[in-house]
Amino acid sequence: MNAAYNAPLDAELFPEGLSRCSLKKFLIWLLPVSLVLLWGLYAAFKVLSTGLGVTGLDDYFGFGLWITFDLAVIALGAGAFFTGLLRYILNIDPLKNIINLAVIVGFICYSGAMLVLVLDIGQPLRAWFGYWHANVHSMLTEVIFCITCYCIVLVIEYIPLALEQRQLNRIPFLRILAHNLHVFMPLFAGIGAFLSTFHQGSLGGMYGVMFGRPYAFREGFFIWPWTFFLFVLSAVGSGPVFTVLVASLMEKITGRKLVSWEIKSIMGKIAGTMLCVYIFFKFLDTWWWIADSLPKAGMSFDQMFHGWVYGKWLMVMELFVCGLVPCVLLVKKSLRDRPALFYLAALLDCAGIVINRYVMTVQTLAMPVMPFDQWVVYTPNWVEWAASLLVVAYGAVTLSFSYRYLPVFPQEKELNRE
Amino acid sequence: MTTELKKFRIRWGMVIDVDKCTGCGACMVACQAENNVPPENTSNRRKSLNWLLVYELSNGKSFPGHDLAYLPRPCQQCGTYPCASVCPVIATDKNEEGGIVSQIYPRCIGCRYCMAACPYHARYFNWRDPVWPAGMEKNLSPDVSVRPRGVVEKCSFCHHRFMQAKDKARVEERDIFDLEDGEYVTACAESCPNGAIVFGDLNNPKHRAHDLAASPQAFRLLERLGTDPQVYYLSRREWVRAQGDNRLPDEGNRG
Amino acid sequence: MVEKKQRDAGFLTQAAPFFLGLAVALCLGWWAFPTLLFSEHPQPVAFTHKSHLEDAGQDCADCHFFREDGSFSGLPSLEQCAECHVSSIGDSKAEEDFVQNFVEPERPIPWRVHQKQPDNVFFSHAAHTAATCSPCHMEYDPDDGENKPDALCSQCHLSLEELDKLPPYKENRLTGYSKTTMKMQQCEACHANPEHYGTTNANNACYTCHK
Amino acid sequence: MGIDRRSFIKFAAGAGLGVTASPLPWKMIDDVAIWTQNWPWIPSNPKGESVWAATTSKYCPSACGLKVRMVNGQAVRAIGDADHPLGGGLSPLAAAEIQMLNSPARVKRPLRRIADGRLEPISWEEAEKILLDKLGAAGPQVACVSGDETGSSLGALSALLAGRGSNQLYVMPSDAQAAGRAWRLMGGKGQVGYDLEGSDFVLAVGANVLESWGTFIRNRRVFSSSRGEVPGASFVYAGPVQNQSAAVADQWIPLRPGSELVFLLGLCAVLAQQGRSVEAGDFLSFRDMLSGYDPQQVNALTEIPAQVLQSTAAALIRAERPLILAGSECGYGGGAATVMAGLALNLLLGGKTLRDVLLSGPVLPGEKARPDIQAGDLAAYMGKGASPQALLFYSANPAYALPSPKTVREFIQTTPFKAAFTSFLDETASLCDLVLPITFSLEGLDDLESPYGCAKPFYSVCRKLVDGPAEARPGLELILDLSAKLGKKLAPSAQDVIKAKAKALRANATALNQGKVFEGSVASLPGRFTLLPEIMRKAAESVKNAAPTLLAPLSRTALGTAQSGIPPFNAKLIRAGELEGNGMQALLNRTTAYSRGLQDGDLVRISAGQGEIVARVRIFEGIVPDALGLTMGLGHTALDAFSLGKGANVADLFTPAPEEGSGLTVWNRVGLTVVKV
Repeated sequence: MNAAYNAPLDAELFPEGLSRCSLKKFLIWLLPVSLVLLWGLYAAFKVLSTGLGVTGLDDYFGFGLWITFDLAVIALGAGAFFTGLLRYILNIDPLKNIINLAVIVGFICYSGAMLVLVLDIGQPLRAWFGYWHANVHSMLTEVIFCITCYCIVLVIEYIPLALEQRQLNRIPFLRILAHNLHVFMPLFAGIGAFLSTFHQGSLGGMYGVMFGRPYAFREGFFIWPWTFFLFVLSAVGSGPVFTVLVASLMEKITGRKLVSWEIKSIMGKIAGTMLCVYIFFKFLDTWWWIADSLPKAGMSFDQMFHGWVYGKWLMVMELFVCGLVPCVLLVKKSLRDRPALFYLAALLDCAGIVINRYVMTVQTLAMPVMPFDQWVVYTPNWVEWAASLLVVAYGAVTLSFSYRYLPVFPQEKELNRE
Repeated sequence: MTTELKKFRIRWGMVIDVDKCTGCGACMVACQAENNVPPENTSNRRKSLNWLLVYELSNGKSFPGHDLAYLPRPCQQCGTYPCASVCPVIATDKNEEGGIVSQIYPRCIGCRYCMAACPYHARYFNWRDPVWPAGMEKNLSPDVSVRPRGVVEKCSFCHHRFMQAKDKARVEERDIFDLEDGEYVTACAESCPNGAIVFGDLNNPKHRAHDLAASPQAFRLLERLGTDPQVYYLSRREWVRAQGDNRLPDEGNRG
Repeated sequence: MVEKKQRDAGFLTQAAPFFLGLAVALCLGWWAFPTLLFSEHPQPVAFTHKSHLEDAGQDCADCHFFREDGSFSGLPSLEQCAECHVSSIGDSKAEEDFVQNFVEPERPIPWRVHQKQPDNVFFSHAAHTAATCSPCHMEYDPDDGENKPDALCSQCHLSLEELDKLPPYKENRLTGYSKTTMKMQQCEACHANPEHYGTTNANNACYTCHK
Repeated sequence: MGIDRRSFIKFAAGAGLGVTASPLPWKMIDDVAIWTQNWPWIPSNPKGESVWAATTSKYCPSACGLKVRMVNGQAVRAIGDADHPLGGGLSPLAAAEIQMLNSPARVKRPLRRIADGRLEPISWEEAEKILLDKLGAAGPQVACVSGDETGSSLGALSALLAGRGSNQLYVMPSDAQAAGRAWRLMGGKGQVGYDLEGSDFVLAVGANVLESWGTFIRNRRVFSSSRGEVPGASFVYAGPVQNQSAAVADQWIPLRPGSELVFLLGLCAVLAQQGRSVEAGDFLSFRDMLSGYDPQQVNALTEIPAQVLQSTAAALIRAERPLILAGSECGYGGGAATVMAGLALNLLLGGKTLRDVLLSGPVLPGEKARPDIQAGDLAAYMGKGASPQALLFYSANPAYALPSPKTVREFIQTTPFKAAFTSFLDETASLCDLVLPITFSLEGLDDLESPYGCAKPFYSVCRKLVDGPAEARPGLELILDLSAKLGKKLAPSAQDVIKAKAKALRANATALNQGKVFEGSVASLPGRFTLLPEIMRKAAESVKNAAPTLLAPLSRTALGTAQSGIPPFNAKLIRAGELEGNGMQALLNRTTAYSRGLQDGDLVRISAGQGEIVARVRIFEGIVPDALGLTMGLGHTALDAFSLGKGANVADLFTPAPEEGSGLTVWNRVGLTVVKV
């Protein structure tokens, strides 16, 4: 391809046969994102240099926005492992058209979550104790192991895609490496699926085992409380549509078609099906919680809610509006095929999972367990928001570069024939 | 997943008589001084370290039927601990003879999972580096290490005093697991002029705490969650005992 | 043959930078780094155990003894030293310096303790006595004439009693730890040994050693 | 040979492998983690032998016994002393006493006010010169206020003033002062003492007996022993707020603020009606006076149910050795009449638990006895507004603690020369021209004799245990030195004063200097008393015209003394019911609040006399109707960050008025105007 006069300066780096916006436009887009990034880095610096006293966290809310954010992005990043599982292990071929994006989103979510965790723990320089002095009885140990391992798996999955960059791909060694990694991808997808299932589960298990916290505590199977399974199911019930939402957002921003409707619809169907399974068990779980677990702790259902901030509306939203409704919209083909309803369902689905992670984190801690204690309200401060937005901005940057320079969407050329 | 109950020959425990506590706070100050908990000038009560915290309880009635009580809350040193089982790095454990839940500051990574798991709010995080007003660090106690920012801490039943009492017994060639009543007491118990806090081995019939814990007026906080605390409370007031645990309206008072 | 040799030579030349890097890094990591990590400090007083034990006929326990409260007097206080050294009793320069720099201005001696443990460690000397260890470890028996009386102490401490000159104290520049002090792993050599549980009261619980 | 990219990469690869295969990264990872547990900016524990010394707290108003632990010459911990007659545990102040040695509010060197109004450090020589010059010039026109009632410094100050030809020595007002006046008027010789240990029924009227009244640590030890397996004495508290004493008392009798006197007279009336009498010349007129206080009349005056009065009286009669303690919640300003009525009630019940505690008396030339000094009325003196030429403050903070501090501040400011001998830079010191640092508890030789409330003569020498700030001087020593320099030698040294005291009390000075305390024997009560019913009657008259909303101050020992402010360690003891954020909380019960159109959380402006406080309404059901509870000890405008900017000073609302009959200035019935902001 000969360089056209009007081609952007960095056109040589673009994926083969695809056009991209001008470098100037690209940089203008990166500017606000970088500002958010810098703001987040400043917050991170504050936290690391002076301690967590600068955050809105306190002794009642040892977990707050950050943990909610972590759990949410990890759930939504589940699109990576689940799509990988379906694509490489179960050989659902059409998913190859979105698997790259799923991997990148997964990578961003997991690396971002780890970044936030580094800020969230009080002694980041001791983080390796999680391996060296591991307590095998702790759900968090399982989380630490699986998240770090899975993050490495995601890096390995991301590498071959990065190596497909046009200039890099010219180097024989890298080309061969990329190819070989591709061959092994099913193996990594399998490892990834295993690791991911476990830590999605143990993130839920983290809450379910807290028998001192009636809001979160659940009985379960063997060493795993029911929340273990619910978290896995809810993650696979929302991750795929989150990937679709990201793809659609990218389409909106770039003005180009990236993934065919058919693929989106398949992803929606998968998520919808899993969401149905999840919601079924979630209702069962909630019923058992109300009928058995809470009375055993001497507490009533009404005691679990307080005022507006911790009102029952959250539960209605989570279970019905953001649970049952997207189930119906995604499973029923006629509804799913109407883009407006599809996107609505996808958004509700993701929102429901975020609400779930939020109440499991914050409401669990806000609820007074000692009868003479009181409900307390948690408000995250700017440091927590900035650090969370840091991850969002980091994700935007990673996606922007990946899209601009890597062949992320196999269908792109075909869908944008001029 | 639940934690198994660990059994020890000695069970250090506290029996706190709520009917004797005037809420003066001497125990809280003594605790801070003994355990090198830094003073804090913050109006945010949820961010200040209180290994021992005195709660004010009300019977909820209007004047003149109103009654109030003060309830000091140290770490409950649960037999079935919600906290230590969740620690990813074994920075907290319940292992030594005596059954005190340990907290090891150089091991703690500050994830705060234990704080989330503890229903008593007995665990505190060092949100900032500890600071004493200039010169006051000279008055630090020699017995308890000063914690840096970023780690969780909690009441240790003044465990260092157990170490010291054992050393004294060793030098005197006595059995370190059969200390006399009062040979090892916590700073709070020692400071209370009202004698509201009695500390001793709950398993040792020679210790006062042993008998007091068996009193019909004794109760523990949130017993039905199954935490099996080593801290007992006493009150002859029915409403105070009722506030020790959650009960559904149809369960009566001692559900 | 020649070709192969050339190829070998070519390989060696080509790989030379790699091995150079490897060698430099290994030297750095195994020699320079461990040396640079520690700073060296002399003791503030040129104390000799030998002359105190042999010439003055003192006993270890004259300075290193248990207090009534069960704590261990690891180092004598200045007052104890001053019981004899209120003014110079010998003619050594070291003693003269000591009297001048510490006894007269009543300045406590800033000893550098080789076995210094961090604040978060509670070491009970009372628990680690011959009474605890000797029943099984005969070599720690102080009554056994064939063994040196400090056999138990030297399990952890440097043997200084025969030295005329104190070895320098090495401190980790980063952590502030003494180079010769024990780390938890060494404590666990005994504490994590299940054979110790029934016979001694040693156990490996966190609160056995931490404060 | 140039280094191309390729060989550099190879070199780097080799180096990477080599470093990984060396201890460097692994040791670093480990050492960095170890570094985090030994961060150099985190203070380290002291190491060394523990030395213990027994003493008596000069900081805690209860004068409790302390065992002080010292390591390397630094005090590290104070614990209670069960062998001490006034000890057996710690108050929240005694527990923080060690830390107060290094309080940020300490005065560490002499300070002088300069032209622009700031205080600047000067040397002791300069300070002494200024002080001697000014005192010399003032002649007899010098007055002094002391905040230490129990130390020999009080007598020494009186002797110093006597040398100048002045008798204007005042103590800060206190319950002790009111009781002293009452006891003297009724015929007592020394100081009234209360045999709590020997009592089987303790009725505390107004006196927050388990928190702040008298020797409260000892009171609490007695309370503790009464709750043993064998039930001991009953404790009943009568007062406006369900305070610390009420929380554990066997019974709380709600009383409207200021109606303590009428309640006591009502009890006296029931007893007198049952034929009880007192060996007193004016008993008959007392009995006649009581006829105006039968249960119905008391009920009409104070809304105390007649049945409560009857049953309380019955309980007192049933008891073998009842004891009535009358005092004020805030510890001062309660007046003499209430104490007199309390004493009269005790006498009607046989007075078996009352004691006459004899004091050591003057040992220095020109020294006045403590009761004589206590007879002075500081609030009245400062209220009159005729300033002396020179004013000295010794460990006293009237600018914070006296009623209507504004008047007090004006009084101080109009005095040409004022100097403070103080350990803390408090509100009063901040107004002075010269601030002289004196040692705090444990830092210098001091003593403590028979605090108010104790049952037997008590004396303790508070030894110097640790070094204070280099330039702080022991107060007693300083007074002696000053007097000598002004031309009147009182005693060669503080130790001589203590020896003289010990001799006067027939105590063993050597033992005292080793930390042992002295307890004297009990003197018999006077054979005949005077009841002075007229004083009580007049004082009780004022109950009739009470304001619609009355102030109920709440005492909280943890919040420090007026001089020290809130100890740093105690800042976190402040409860939500006392301060929310830094805003003052006003306790009202629901009925009271609703009848005034107020709701929980409303911001209100509370005013009385010249004073005004803004606070937030907090519904609290443990307070009588028509009363508003405010916590004392807050609202400092000096000292350190732990005291500054927190809430408001309740003393701002105190409106002093002379008590009818006794003439003592009181502020026990403060009417409030409450307006929603």
